[in-house]
Amino acid sequence: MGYFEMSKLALKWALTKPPTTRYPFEPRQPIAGSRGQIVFTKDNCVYCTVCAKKCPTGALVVNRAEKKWVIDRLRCINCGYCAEICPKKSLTMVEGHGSPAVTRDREFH
Amino acid sequence: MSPWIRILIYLVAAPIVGGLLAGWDRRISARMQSRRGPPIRQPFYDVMKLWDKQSFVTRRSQNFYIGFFLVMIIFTGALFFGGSDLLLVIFALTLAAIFFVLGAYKTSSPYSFVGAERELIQMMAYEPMILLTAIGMYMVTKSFAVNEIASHPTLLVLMLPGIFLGFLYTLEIKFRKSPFDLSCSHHAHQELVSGITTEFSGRTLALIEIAHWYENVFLLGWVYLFFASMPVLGVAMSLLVFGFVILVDNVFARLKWQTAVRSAWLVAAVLGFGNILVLSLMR
Amino acid sequence: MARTVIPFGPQHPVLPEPIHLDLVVEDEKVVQALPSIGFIHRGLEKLAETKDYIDFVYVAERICGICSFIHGQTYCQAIETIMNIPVPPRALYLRTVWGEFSRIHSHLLWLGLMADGMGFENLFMHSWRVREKVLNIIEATTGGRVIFGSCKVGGVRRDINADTIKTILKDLDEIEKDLQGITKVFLNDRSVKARLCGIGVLSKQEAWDLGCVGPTLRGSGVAQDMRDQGYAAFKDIPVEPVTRTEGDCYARCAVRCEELFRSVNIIRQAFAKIPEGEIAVKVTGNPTGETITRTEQPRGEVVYHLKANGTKNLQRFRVRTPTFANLPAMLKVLPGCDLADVPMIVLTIDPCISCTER
Amino acid sequence: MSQEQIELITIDALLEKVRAKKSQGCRLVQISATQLPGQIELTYSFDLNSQLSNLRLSLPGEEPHLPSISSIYLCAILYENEIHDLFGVQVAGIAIDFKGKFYKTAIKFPFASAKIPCASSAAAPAAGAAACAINPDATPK
Repeated sequence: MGYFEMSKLALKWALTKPPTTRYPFEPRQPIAGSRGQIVFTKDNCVYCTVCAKKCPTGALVVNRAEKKWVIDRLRCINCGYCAEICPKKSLTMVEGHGSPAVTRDREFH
Repeated sequence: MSPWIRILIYLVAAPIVGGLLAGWDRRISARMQSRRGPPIRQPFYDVMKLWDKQSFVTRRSQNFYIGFFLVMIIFTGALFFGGSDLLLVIFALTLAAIFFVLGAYKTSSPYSFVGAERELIQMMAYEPMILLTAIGMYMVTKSFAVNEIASHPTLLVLMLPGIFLGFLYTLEIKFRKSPFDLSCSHHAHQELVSGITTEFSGRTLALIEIAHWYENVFLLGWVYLFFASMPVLGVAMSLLVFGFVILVDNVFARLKWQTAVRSAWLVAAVLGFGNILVLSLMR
Repeated sequence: MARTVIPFGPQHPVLPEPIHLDLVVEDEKVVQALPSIGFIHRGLEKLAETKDYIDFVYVAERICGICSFIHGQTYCQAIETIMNIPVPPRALYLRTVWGEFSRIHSHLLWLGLMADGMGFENLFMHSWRVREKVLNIIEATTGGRVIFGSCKVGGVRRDINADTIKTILKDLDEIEKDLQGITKVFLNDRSVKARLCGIGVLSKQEAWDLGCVGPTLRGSGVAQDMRDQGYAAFKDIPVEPVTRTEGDCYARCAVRCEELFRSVNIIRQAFAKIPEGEIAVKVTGNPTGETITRTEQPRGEVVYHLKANGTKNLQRFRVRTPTFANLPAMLKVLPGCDLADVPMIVLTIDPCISCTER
Repeated sequence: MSQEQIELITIDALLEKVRAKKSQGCRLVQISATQLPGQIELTYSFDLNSQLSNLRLSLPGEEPHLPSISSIYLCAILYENEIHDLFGVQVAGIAIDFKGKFYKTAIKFPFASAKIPCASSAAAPAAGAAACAINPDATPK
């Protein structure tokens, strides 16, 4: 009978611990290998502007004269393309994600 | 206990019990769906939140009908728990449903409109079985009065097994649970958005929720009537029936109105009529 | 009975897609369905004329949020065809694996929406619970959950090492078991069958003439699957198209259910045969020429028409997505159905309006 | 591998050629338009046994006109409405004509290059050179 397949599934799960996490109370465990978010290390940056040129969305702006590296997090798609091509390795992708933004603020470094 | 005290208890306790049952429903459904679900108190939070919300109406009179719907539902329950005539209870219940439908018609939204039509069709589907239930109870206890049925010494369900099953079927329709959430789905996830309640918001929607709590408690009270000679068993069975309704809600897709009417009438004809036929042949 | 016009979409709980249908209803029977789309035309095709062709793969991936990987893959294939780039075989295998993973997750998403459309909330949640496992694998291997960003012109950006392959294969067994649990319900449950069987019937000839693609076409009995053209690793891994002959909503649902298991098998075969080696080649120069590339997405055949003229921008980037081809069939079967069947019919073509309009 | 081919045709022969395709049992895969300097190039793609065949014709850039093939292939309605809305090609006799309301675009005929000047259209080569350059291999080696 076709009626009992779902009953089996429903009753089985009613007695099993749900696989969900209580998100805001329990933080989500980042999955190894996730691209995460971009982090800028100021020390070895030479402001070559390669990352800004290659950024697919134009989220990065680099000013060589003023030594400014700017990121618009709302535009960033976390593709990791800039981290791949950075000649000085001053851009890296780290695990996890930033906090949600309410306003479009740009980060100045 | 005097009927007035029973009515007073009903008026005060029904929304609390109904709300807790609704919270329990959501919790159990969530577990069946491999989720955790909200706290048991969530339905009360929802109603409080709805109470604070701005009410948008297409026509002012639509809220008026919902007010009547709530009053009539409370009246139905009061008649029932006051021990009045079962037939009167059924007519009051129908009248309440009619007010709900009129309110939906009044909103002039195509979704509510089709929802209201489907609700009328559903009423047509469950009314015969509800009447047969009253008739069956009369045939066993020789009375339509709820207090006399309740104090009858036999366990009614033993004499009326078919009617009990048929009544369970109509309960599915009355609770507006899948597979019979045609006219108004609580999750607002169907082709009619939320059917009858699409155009109600704010306090009116909160009133509808409260009316459903009263209605659910009254319906479970009717389930209790089948086991009235053994009160503990009665309460346990009412809760079990509610749990069963939740399970059925979770293992069925929504049916179409044609199937709903056909199956409900089939159930009424076979289980309800058959049971009554056997009863009348037995004596 | 008076006629009522029931608006369906562009914002509708059952159909989270920006398509609008004016359903002319006579006593809950749909007599006419007037569609209008175009609410979210983004002009991505025009964007190709101003973006570098190598960076454009990111845009191509964002044509659709569900079949995004295969969009990126098709774009890369098209460019590689024009420029005659020899893609390393390991990259082709990885693309195949990710493509099939995205097919599984897309089909599971669809199964969930379908269940939700027919008021089967429980089944919806279970479909998406399984989908979450697939998404976790995808995130672990590519770094993204739905937009993978792992395909690039000339190869792929990430490798999957042998240990990860082992754990993925183990997870796949578990996923397959879960899939069996839910597809059994979709295929056997009486109430599901009552909602799907005999609804929205499309004959073989009609489906072909209306230009249907993918599961819609295969559900009507035409064995056409672009994967048998042998792109990526499909020249080593044969794909037998899944077909059903009924042509109704149930058939289309059954085709997708069966494809889930086929995809799991393809991934297993790909991991068994995957060669060692490089995962990308360096791409230099600009493309000149034209190509029409077709691949099989979860929703059906997607057609990329690329025209390049030796600059770093493409001259024409044209995408014909599967939903675009399936819309006429949907409009064809809508009149005459019940109002309650409308979500079923609309959902069985697996509409993805945002990629339709690009 | 499929041998993709493009048949260059004139606008007068379009309906006849499409009818021939239909009688062969082809499926209409797509119609795509490309804005080239001074002309619009249309490609009609058909599929038979997973083999692609194409018809190509050029329309003048000024007030382009096109007969509809929707009487032969009903599904062409979407493509033809799209070509009208994006490129401004007047298609005569579409079975369901949305009359410019198929796509709700901010700019009328956004893909007709005169409206939005872009870098690449100026650099486009002569139209003749672009013809028939489709690579025979559908998949990369």
